[in-house]
Amino acid sequence: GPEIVAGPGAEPECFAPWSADTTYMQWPAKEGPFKIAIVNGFVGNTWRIQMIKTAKAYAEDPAIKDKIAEFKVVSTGTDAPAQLGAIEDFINQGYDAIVTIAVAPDGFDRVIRLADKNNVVLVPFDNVLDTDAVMQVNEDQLAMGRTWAEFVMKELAAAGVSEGKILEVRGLPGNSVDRDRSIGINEVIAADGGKWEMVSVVGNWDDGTTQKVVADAIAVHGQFAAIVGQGGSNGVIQALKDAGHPWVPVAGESENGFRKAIAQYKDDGLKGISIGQSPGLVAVAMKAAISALEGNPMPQLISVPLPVADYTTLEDGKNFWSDLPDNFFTVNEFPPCGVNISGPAIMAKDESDLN
Amino acid sequence: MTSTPIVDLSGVSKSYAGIRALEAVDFAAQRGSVHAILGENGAGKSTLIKIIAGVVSPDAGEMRLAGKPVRFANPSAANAQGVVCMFQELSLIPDLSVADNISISDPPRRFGLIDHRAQLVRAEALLARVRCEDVDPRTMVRDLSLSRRQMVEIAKALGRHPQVLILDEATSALTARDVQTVYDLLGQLKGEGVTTLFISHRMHEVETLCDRLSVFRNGRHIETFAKGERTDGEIVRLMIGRDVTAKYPPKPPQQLRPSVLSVDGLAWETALKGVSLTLGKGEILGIGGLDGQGQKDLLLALFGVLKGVRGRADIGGRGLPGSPVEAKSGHPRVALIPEDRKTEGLMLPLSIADNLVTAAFDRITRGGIIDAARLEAAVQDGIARLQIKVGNPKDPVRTLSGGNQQKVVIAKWLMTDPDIILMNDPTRGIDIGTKQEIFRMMRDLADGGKSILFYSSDYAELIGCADRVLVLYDGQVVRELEGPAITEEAIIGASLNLGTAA
Amino acid sequence: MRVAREDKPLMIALGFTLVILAVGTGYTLTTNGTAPLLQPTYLLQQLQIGSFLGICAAGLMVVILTGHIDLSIPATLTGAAMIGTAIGGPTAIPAALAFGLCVGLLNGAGVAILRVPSMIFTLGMDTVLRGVTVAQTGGFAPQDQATPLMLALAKDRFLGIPLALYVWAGVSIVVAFLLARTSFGRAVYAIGTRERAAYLSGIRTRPVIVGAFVASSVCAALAGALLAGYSAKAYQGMGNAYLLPAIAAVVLGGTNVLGGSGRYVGTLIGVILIVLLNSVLSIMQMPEALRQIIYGTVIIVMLLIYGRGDRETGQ
Amino acid sequence: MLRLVNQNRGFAGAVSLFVVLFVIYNILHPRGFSSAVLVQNANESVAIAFVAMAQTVPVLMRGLDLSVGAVMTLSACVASYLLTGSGLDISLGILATLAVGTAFGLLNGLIVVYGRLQPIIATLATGAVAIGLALLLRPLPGGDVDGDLGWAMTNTVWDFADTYGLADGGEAWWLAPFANIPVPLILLIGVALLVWLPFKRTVTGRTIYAIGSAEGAAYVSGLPINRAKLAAFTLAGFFSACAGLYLALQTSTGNADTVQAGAYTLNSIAAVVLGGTALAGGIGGAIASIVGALILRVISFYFRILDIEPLLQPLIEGLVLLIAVSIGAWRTFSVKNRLELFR
Ligand SMILES: Nc1ncnc2c1ncn2[C@@H]1O[C@H](COP(=O)(O)OP(=O)(O)OP(=O)(O)O)[C@@H](O)[C@H]1O
Ligand SMILES: Nc1ncnc2c1ncn2[C@@H]1O[C@H](COP(=O)(O)OP(=O)(O)OP(=O)(O)O)[C@@H](O)[C@H]1O
Ligand SMILES: O[C@@H]1[C@@H](O)[C@H](O)OC[C@H]1O
Ligand SMILES: [Mg+2]
Ligand SMILES: [Mg+2]
Repeated sequence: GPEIVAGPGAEPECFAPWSADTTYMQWPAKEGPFKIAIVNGFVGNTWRIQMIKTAKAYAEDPAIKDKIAEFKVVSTGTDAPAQLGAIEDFINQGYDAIVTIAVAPDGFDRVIRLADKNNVVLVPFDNVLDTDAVMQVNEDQLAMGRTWAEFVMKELAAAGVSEGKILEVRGLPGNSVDRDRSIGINEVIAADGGKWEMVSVVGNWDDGTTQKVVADAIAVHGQFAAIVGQGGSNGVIQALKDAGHPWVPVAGESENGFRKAIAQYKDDGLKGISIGQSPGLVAVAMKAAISALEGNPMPQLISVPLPVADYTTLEDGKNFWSDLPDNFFTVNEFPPCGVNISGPAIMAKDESDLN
Repeated sequence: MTSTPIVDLSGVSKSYAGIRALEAVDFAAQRGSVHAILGENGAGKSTLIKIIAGVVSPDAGEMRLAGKPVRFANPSAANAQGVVCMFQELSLIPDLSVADNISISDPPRRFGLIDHRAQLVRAEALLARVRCEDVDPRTMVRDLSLSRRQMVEIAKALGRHPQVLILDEATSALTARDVQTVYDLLGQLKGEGVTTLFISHRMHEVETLCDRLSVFRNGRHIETFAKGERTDGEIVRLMIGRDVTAKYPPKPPQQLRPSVLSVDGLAWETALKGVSLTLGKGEILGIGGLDGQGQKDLLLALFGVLKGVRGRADIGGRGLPGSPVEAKSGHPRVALIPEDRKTEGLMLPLSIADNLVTAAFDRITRGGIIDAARLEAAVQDGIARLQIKVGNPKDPVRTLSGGNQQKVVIAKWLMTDPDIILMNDPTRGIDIGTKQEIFRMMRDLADGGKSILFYSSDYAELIGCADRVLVLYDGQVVRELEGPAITEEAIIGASLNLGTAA
Repeated sequence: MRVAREDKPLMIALGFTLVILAVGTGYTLTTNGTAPLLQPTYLLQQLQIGSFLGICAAGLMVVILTGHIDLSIPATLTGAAMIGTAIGGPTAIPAALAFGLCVGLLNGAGVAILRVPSMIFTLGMDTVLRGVTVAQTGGFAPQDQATPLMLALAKDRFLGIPLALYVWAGVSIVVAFLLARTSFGRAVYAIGTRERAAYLSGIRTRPVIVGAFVASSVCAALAGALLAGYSAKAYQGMGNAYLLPAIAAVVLGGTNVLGGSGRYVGTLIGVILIVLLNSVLSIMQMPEALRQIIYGTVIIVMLLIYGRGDRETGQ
Repeated sequence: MLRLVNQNRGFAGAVSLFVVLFVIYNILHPRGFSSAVLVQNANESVAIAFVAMAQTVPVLMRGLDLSVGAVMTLSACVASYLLTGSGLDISLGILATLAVGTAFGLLNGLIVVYGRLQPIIATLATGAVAIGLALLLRPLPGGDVDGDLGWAMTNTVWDFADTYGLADGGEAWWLAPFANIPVPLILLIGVALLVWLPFKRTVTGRTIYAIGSAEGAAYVSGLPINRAKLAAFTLAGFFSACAGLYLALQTSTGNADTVQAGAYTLNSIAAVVLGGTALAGGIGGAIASIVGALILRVISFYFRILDIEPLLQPLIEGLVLLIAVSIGAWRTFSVKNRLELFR
């Protein structure tokens, strides 16, 4: 297993420690090239598909290609035993690092112990674990939730609205990012002086599902003062449009369609904020795994900054593309890490091939 | 005959959803007797014994066993008191072995768990008692023929040490040899003081076996008397309320008939080993032989159910039909009255009307759409043609008595206006009166130019009804009998394949 | 006599529907002082949402009547929507339906010809189709926007009534007619009651079973096309919410899950009941946990009141 | 022997299929045929195997239990509260977990028997109730399952002894023959041997088969129909609880995962069929369903060994399942009497 060591770690501009208290870990250096596996859980949305494509493209990146001897991706669905089994199997197969999005924040004790026993580097990212025993890569989910809610409260206050129903669209139940974002959102709104009634629906981070549940919620509840949603933001917009719901402040992720809509309707009341989890996190996690295998000291919790954009900062061709389809996450690259695979490049190019 | 009756019912009534099955019945049976219960289909015989055996509970009345009032909540309560029943519909579990079935509810145990070895030993002993040493107790019941199953059922009943043994048409599929075994057994049991209640529509069995007879009609107990007190004619009149003069309609003189169906060297798996026969127009051709000699397979082959049948066939210039659909819509049209009406002939929960038309949708539809008027007419026609006793044609066919259910099966097929009718033991479980009607109808059909291939496990029927009889043995026709040559000796002799001498 | 017995589930389901409306209205009256549940516009809108379920249930009922089940409805619905939107243009809906037809034929062949139990064959089919949708979404970011016709069918109104309801009504009329007035329908009931006897009656059992599966898949595909219109796009997992409620609706409507009996009106009422139950639970903002508990309890209580399923005693 | 194979053809086929798949997997695996691989495989398979056993019992009497996955989830959520503290606490917690699942199964049985409902629809509804209860218990995943226990139960016998300092920390000579056997396998086989096989040899167990084969005949034969139905659902509840218990041990948490519950229920049916148990009832057994579950699992093992496009994996998994269940179809074509198709 890794040793707890003193910082600083390697490439701090890429592998930024979460906070000042973040510990550092170091694994015994190994000879490359390495065998690396990605164990994804859920496969049901665009984000995960973009993530898998980014991972495969990044594995071919000249900067790391030679360091990888074998690269495998499996998606196990949301079944915990299947995911744990896949991780353990890769450990048994002698893989050096396993990058994973966990289907639940707990329950990985056993595979962590096994990974340590076999000096395998296990790197959860995106939906990370509630533990400090492994190296993890993520954006700050709690902060994401808070920022969304603060933005919405600020816009509502600016519009002079101080009461009403706020719709929260949640992600896949049971996952850590869904939980943390929701905590952040509700904390801020509860602390606000306004008279808010929260209505919450489950959109599974997916446009279609989100569109359906938001439409149903509008049908049942009439009008909302604002909407705060996790992935699936295109669906929120579509549902508002379809229902003829007036434009209200909306917080969401970084889908191109969502950003397009904000840019288009900001003057009609769609005061939007777009903070996306980046599918490119997978590349950061892969890079971190390799760096750890090479024996570098690494922060236990690697922080990737929140890519915040709102109606005041959106710029066509820069952080969204009005001529490209809705259906990809705009934020994908992370230049400080040399992750330069952009959203349009990985997702939109096939589409243009098609048409 | 004055000792306390072993079974004594008084004032017992039962109705099913408005249908009176039994009405104020008083009935008693003496210890150590073999007591026949007679009556036409739907008379209430099965209902009576179901009450005695704890399967259904009566609406009114009471029952005494050896003088003590009893009321059985379920069959196991009855079993516990020595009342054991072999039902008209078998009570074996097809997916369990013979040994499992014989000891089904009270198996030998070791350490509290079922002892398979002891079960086997027990099964072997009981099978030996019913002279079925050929049945391996480890075979699954589903792999046995109907007649073997009935024997296993008897073995199972014996194993329960009955005081009162009830056989509800338990011998309907048995062949001569097994029937003899049953006779002997009942004799033995009688010696041991066991009472047997015996239901059968086969009068000769009743005559040989029983000491006393009780006749039921329309849910009422009509009369009980000792064997020999009444003539056959009188008994039949008691049962059906009228005289039955001749059981079988007269046969027409022997004649040359143009062939409508002929097969040559028909072979299939191990069951058929080269059957050749010709069926003439307007002919009733009987098929006899011991149970399981390929008769049923022959009928299925002619109806297009079997695959891989070899040999030549000529049915109106064509070969064997490839499926029942082809069979019924070909030219000539073929119909099959199947072996088991409950699972093959009818859809029990569906209405009588729905059942009547299932083989002849084209008669009730125009362009695939049902025409209400034609439907109504077809149903009325079917009911009238066979004089089926129904309340409302919309009632489930399940509510009819066995005989009337059988009539529904026949009526359903007559609705397709078939030219060739294959009948698989069509009178199994049918009362004398109805049988007579069926034979009458068969002859009328034949006279009207239809041809009938008729398998029966009852030799008397073949003798009384068929123009010609073929006896099958081991998948082959071993004997053809015609006219006066159709005698019981000839059929039995050929069935056992005792040489070719007449 | 018989009519009464068959009508009993219908009356009870209707009664429950009224109870649900009353409870929901009582709630909204006391909390908000409004009664949206009794407003035609609200009800129509709920029925519009219910039409997807209704169409799935109509097809599923035919399969259930034959004594089978179709567990591939979710993926068939999703797949059809994805194919339809990917192809786009005027052929989108025909393409979706053609996809349904193919799935139905495959299911039918597996069940009627290979004789794999439908429970497992359609489950396998569902897994395969799910795989197809994953591959499809990921392989080459396909077009997934609903076509104008899909949008119109799902959302527009004619004479104040959503078009989706006309579609549902059309499907209902076809299915009810098929079941009650055609030899296909008779054959469906016969097969569901006892396939062996149906076969020996010279009924073409295989084509009828295949037909039933086609009915189910085509209905699911149609629902998929409409739902894509309603959601403006096709997406993975969009059919997931339609299987169990469809089974429940069919059974609550008095159809025997094991086949052979049931009337189409029952299914219709069953769907309405489930849709209203769901919307009342949403209005009451019932948390998911309680929702599930209430949902399950209502089904059990209703079935207990039906008091069907007489004990089998053989004979 | 030949008779046994013939009478259990489905089962024999399933065992051969599993053996072939499993052996090839081990050959392809860099560390094939090692106890580490076996431990991993066993861990991944135990929960679904238990759920498959659970499903078998109602299926044998021709009823489906659509609540098995939900009861598993509910039990896991219960366990996530109770599997902590002193040895006594934990033992009581295990018993309580099993009791909850078993009681829920009994409730299913009571509803089916006394409410006279079709099992499939009754359990569809009670399954929703179970999930609801699980969500009440665990709105968010969490829990605090004893770590040592989790480790000990998900490893080899040696690790078990080592964790608890039994048998000289696992080094005792008499432990050596078993030292490398995965504990989960022992649990699974132990439950099958100690609960299922004896149960099958009781009249109640036999009655379950009889009901599936011919309920009417079972009734008139004086078999205890109601007791058997109650027992079947209760046993299903018990096996589901075993699955839930293991799931909690394995993940050290409880998670009211509706999707997972649904997937386990459906997969349990697939496992039952793959094992050769007839959905029409009367034929098959819980051991066979364990094999069915193992087949389901081993298929997905291959994705980690072979290089298969991740986005095609679900499709391939489905196709393999479909093909596996269709293999039995050769029998259909070799049937010479078409009536045999309709039993
Ligand atoms: N389960 C039932 N539901 C409704 N009616 C029934 C039921 N069982 C029997 N009956 C009716 O009760 C009457 C008596 O039937 P029962 O079976 O006792 O006649 P049976 O004398 O045994 O006739 P068979 O010789 O045909 O066997 C018949 O009219 C029959 O239709
Ligand atoms: N010694 C035996 N002799 C005859 N038949 C046996 C014997 N042992 C078992 N059988 C029959 O074989 C069938 C099933 O066998 P058994 O009880 O051994 O269960 P199994 O099939 O091995 O286990 P499971 O069903 O749990 O997979 C039963 O019908 C039983 O009667
Ligand atoms: O982090 C989330 C990711 O796990 C999911 O797949 O898509 C949406 C993201 O917000
Ligand atoms: Mg009778
Ligand atoms: Mg077995």
